[in-house]
Amino acid sequence: MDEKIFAKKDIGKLLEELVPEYKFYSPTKIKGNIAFKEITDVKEIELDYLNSKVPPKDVLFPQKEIIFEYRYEGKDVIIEERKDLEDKILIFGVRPCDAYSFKLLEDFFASGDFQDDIFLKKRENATIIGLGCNSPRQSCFCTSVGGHPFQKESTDVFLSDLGDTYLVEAISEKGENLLKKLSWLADAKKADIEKSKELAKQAEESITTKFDFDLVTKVLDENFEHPVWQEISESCIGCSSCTFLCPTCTCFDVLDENDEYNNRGRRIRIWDTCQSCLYTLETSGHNPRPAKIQRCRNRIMHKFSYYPSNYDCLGCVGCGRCITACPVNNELRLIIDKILEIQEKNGEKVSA
Amino acid sequence: MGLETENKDIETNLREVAKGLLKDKKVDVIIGYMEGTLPMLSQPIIIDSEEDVDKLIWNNLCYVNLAKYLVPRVPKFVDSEKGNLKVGVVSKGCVGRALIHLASENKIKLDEIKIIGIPCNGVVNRQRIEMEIGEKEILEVSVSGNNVIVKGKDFEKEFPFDEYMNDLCKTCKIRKPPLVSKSPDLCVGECEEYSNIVDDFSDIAEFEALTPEEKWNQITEELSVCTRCYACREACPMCYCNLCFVDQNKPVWFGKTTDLPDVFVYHLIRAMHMAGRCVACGACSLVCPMGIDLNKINRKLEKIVKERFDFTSGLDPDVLPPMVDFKMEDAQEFMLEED
Amino acid sequence: MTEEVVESKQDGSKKWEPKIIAFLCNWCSYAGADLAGVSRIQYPPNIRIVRVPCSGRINAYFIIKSLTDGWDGVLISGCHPGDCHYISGNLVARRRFAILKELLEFFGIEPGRVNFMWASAAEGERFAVLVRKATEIVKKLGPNTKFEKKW
Amino acid sequence: MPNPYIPILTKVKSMVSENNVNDIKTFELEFVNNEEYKAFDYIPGQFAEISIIGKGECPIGIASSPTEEGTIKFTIKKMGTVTSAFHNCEIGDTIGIRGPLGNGWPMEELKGKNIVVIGGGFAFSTLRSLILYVLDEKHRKDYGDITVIYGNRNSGELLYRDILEEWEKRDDIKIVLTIDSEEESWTRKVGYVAAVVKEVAPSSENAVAVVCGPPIMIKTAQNELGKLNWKDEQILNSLEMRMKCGIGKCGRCNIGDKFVCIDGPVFSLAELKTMPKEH
Repeated sequence: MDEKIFAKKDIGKLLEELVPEYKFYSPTKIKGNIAFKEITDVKEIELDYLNSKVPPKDVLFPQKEIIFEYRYEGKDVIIEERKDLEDKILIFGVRPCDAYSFKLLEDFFASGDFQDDIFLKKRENATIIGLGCNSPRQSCFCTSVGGHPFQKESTDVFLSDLGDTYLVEAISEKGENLLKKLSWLADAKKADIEKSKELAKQAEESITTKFDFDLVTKVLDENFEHPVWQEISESCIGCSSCTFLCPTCTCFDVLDENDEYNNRGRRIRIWDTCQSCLYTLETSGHNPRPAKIQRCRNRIMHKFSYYPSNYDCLGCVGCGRCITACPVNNELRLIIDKILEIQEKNGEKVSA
Repeated sequence: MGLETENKDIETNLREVAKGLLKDKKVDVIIGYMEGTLPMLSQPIIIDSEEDVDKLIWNNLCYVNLAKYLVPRVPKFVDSEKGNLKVGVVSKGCVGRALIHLASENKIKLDEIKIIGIPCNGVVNRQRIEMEIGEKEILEVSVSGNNVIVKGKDFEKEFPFDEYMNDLCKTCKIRKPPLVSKSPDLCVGECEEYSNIVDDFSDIAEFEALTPEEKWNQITEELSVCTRCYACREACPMCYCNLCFVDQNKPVWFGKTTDLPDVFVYHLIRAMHMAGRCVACGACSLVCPMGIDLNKINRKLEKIVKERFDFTSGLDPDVLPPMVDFKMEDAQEFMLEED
Repeated sequence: MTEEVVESKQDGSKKWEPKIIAFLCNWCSYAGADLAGVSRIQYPPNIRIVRVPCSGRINAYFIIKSLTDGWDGVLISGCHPGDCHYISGNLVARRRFAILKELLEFFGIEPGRVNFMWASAAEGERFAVLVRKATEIVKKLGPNTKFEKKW
Repeated sequence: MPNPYIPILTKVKSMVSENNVNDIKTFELEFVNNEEYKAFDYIPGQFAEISIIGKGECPIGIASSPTEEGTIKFTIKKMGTVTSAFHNCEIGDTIGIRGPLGNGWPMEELKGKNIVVIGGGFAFSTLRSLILYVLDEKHRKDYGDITVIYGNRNSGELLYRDILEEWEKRDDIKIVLTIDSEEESWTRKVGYVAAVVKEVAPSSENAVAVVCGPPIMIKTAQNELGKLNWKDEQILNSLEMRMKCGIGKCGRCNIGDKFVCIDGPVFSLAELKTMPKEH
C-alpha cells in the first residue's frame, strides 16, 4: 500500500472516526508529564513530545490489573472472568522504542508452557500507531539494542513527523485495514517520502550513546561475582524508579482485594520491582537477594544476560528512561561503562 | 548574590578540607557529591583516597540527602576488621540536621562521623524547571548571577533562582549544619548557625484557608499520578524502617494499589511518621519520578511541630524528638468538650 | 460499607444514620460507657465500641484504617490527662492525636470525622453527652465516601 | 488454552493435624468438578498455587501421590497470611488451585534405579508423594531399592505417622527415622540427618538421592553424600522460592536465567552448582 499524508490539524477527524470503534489511547499531558491515556476529546491530545514519562506499556499491562472477580455465596465461590479483554484498543503516537517493547513483552508473555492470557488478548486487540523519533535524547541508545529511531517493527501504522503533516505508512495487515477506513487520507508525494528518510537518517546520526551489547552480555556472563557490583550498587538507594518507568519490566505481585461488606472481591496484579527487598523475601524470613548489590545486579543481569539466554534478544529497548529517572544518577550508561571496564582491564592483563 | 563564584570558592575549600582530613586520617572515607552525567543532576560519591578529592563538587544541584547512606551504613562504610569507619559527610544544612536528628533517635553515633559543613543557598527545583521546559531536552544548566540558565538544542531560558529554588529551601533557616558542641565538626566557609529569615508559614496559608473539599481535590490531584514506586521513602533519610507499614502483611493495613484511596493513605501516614522528624531537605519531592510535590505537606508538619511543641528537628542530638516526648500542659483545644 | 438506614417510628421515612467506631481505653472511658449504661443514661446507638488497653495503644493506622474501611466517623476516648493507668500513655497519645487531627484536615478530610475526648470511669453523663455531640457532628457531615474504591 | 490465572475450585474434604504443636495440617481437597480432577494430571514433586479466595495464594508442593485416587492433598504449615487462613478453614470451604506446576521428580529417569530419599522436617510432603508413587503395586517393579532417611527436631514433629508405620512393616523399603536429641520412648535413631546418612552410608551405585529439607540439612547431607562418592548429578533437590504466578511470568523466582517455577523446582546438585547462589 502506498504512503499517505495526514495533516496534523485533522487529528480531530481521525479521533472522531476511530473513537466509536476503539478505545483511543494517545499521549496527553497530565500534571506536566506526558502519559498515554484513553481520551475522547481532541483537545487532550498532545502531539509535541519527546516521549512519555511512563511507557505506553501501561495501556496493555497496567499498574493495577484485575485478573478475575469473585463472589462468595456461603461457602461457595463464583469466579467471574474478565469480559473487557475483547475491546479494541488503539494506541496513537508510540515511539519506535516503546513499540519494540511490545514485541518483547509479547514474546515474554507468550513464552513457555503457560501463556499470559490477559496481556496477549489485549495485545491481539491493540492497534499500534507508531511515530518516528525526530529528536532522540542524549540518553537514548536504541541503535545499540537493535532498534532505530524510525524502526517500524511491531507497529501497525507508522507515522513520520514532517512538520505540519505526518507521512502515514501501513505496516501490518491490521494497519492496512485501518487506513482503508480512512479514505480521506491524501497520497503522499515523493518529496514527503524523501523527507522522512532524511529525518530518519538525521535522527540516527544524532544518537551518540553506543554500546556493544554482545560484549556486555559476554562480560556479564563471566563476571557474576565481580567486585564491580559492589561499586555499581553503592550509591543506589533502591527507589525502583528505573523499573517502574521501564518499558520492558514485567514483574508483578498478585493480591486479593476484598469488598467485605458485599462478599465480593477481585484478584489483581500490580507492578512489583526487583529493587524492593520484599520482592524475594520468603515467609520463613530467608531472602535470596537480601542486599542492594544482588538486587542491582539482578536488574542488569536480567536485561542483558538472562534475556539473551532465554529469549535470544536483549531485554532493553534503549529508551533511556532509567537513565533520566535515577535520582542519584547511578545510571545505566555508567553501569555499562563499569562493566566494560572489567573486560578492558582483563585485556590489558592478557596483553601484558 | 553571585552563586557561581561563591560555589567555586566553596568547592575549592571543600576539596582542600577533604584532602586534609583524609591525609591526617581524621576520617577514613568521605561521602560527597560529584558531577552528574545529566545536566540537572549530581551524583553521590564515596572517596577514600586523596587523589579523588578533585571529584568532589558543590553546586545547587546537590540535592540528595547523604545521611541516607549512613542508616543503614552502605558496605563501604564498614570495614570487615575495624568495624564502623569514620565517615566524613559533606553536609549542607539539611544533611547536618538529618545526621543530628538520627543521632537523637540513636541511629548513628556522632563521634563515628565528621560533619563537613557547607553553607547552602538552596537547591534548584529541577522538576519545576523540567516541567516548565516541557517536552524539550535540557542539555546544559549553568548558574549565573541570580539566574539558572537552561540550554537546549534550540532554546535558552533563564529562571530566577529565588523563585525556582526548591520550596523548602526558600524558607530554610538552617543553611549550614548546626554545630554541636559535643563533636567538634567543621565548616567550609563561615558558619553562623541561623540566618535571619522570618518564617511565618505564609507559604501554606493560602492552602490552609481552603475548604476541606478544595483541599481534598488539590491533594488528590497532586497524588493521582503516584506510581507507588516509593522513591520518596527510599530517598528520605528518616525512612529507615526494616519493614514499612505499607509492606506489612500481617495484618495488611493499607492497599498497595495505585487506586486513589490507597495512594492517599500511603502519603497521609508517611506524613504522620515524619512529624517532628522531617529535616526539610526536600529529597522526597526532588526524587519523585512523577514530579509530585510533597513540600506543602512537609511544611505543614514543620508548622504543627513548631507551633505545638516548639521543636525544630535536627538541632540538638540530646533533645527528645517530640513524638516520643510529652508535656502535661500540651495544647488540647481539639478535644471534644461539653458545651 | 453498607449504609445504615433507619426507619423512623414517627412517619415511616427512611433516614441515614452514621456508623461510628469508638476506641475506648479500658480503664476510664470503657468503664464510663458502662456507667452510662448502668445509670440508664441514653446515648446514640451509632457507636460500635472497641476496647483498647490505653489510648496510647491507638495507632494512627487504627483511625485511618477505620476511615478506609468505610466508617463514617471515629471516636477516641481515654483517661483525663494525669489519670492514665499507665501514667503517661494518654499524654503521648495526645500529641499523636493533635498531629493526626491537623494532618487529616490538611489532607482535606472533614475535621469532624475523627473526634477525641477524655472521659473518666465516673463520668457516665459526660460520656453520653460527648458521644451525642460526636454523633451530631458526623451526622452533619454525611456518609464517608472519600475512601470508597470503584467496583 | 484457558486463562492460567483462573483457579480450579475444590472443597476441603478433611483436615488432619500432623504434629503435636498443631501448626502443620494436611488438607484433603475434593474437586468441585470431576472433569477437572481428571484433567489434573500430576507427578510427585510438582506443586500447585493454592488459594483461599479473598486471602491470597501461595505455592505448596503436592503431598498426595497420583496413585491415591479421588482427592489431592497438601500439607501446610502455619506461617504467613495465606497459610494461617488455611488453618482457619472448615470442612467444605472453597479452595482454589492452579496447577500442577513445575517439573516434579524425574520419575521416568529414576526407573531401574535405587532411590535414597533424604528428608528433614516438614519438607517431607513431596517425598511422601514420591514414596507412595514408587511403592504402588503398578510401579514398584520399575524401581530398585528404596531407602528413606527422615529426620525431625523431635518425635512430635514427625509427619504422616500412620503411613510411616505402614511402610516400616513392608520389606521392600528401608525406613530410617531420626530425631535431633534423645527422647524417652524413642527407639529409633538420634542425631542429625547428615550423621545418619554417614551411618547408613547408602551406596551410590545405580542410585539417585532425593534431598528435601531445611537449607542447612540439605547442605550437610549433600556433603556426606559427596564423601560417599556420590556424584553431583545423582543428587536431586527441590528448591523453594517466593512465587506469585507459578508460571514464569511474575519474575521473582529466578536464579540466574532459570525460573524455579517452570525450570524447577527440582534441580540436580550439578545444575545448582552452575547457577548463582541466589536461592
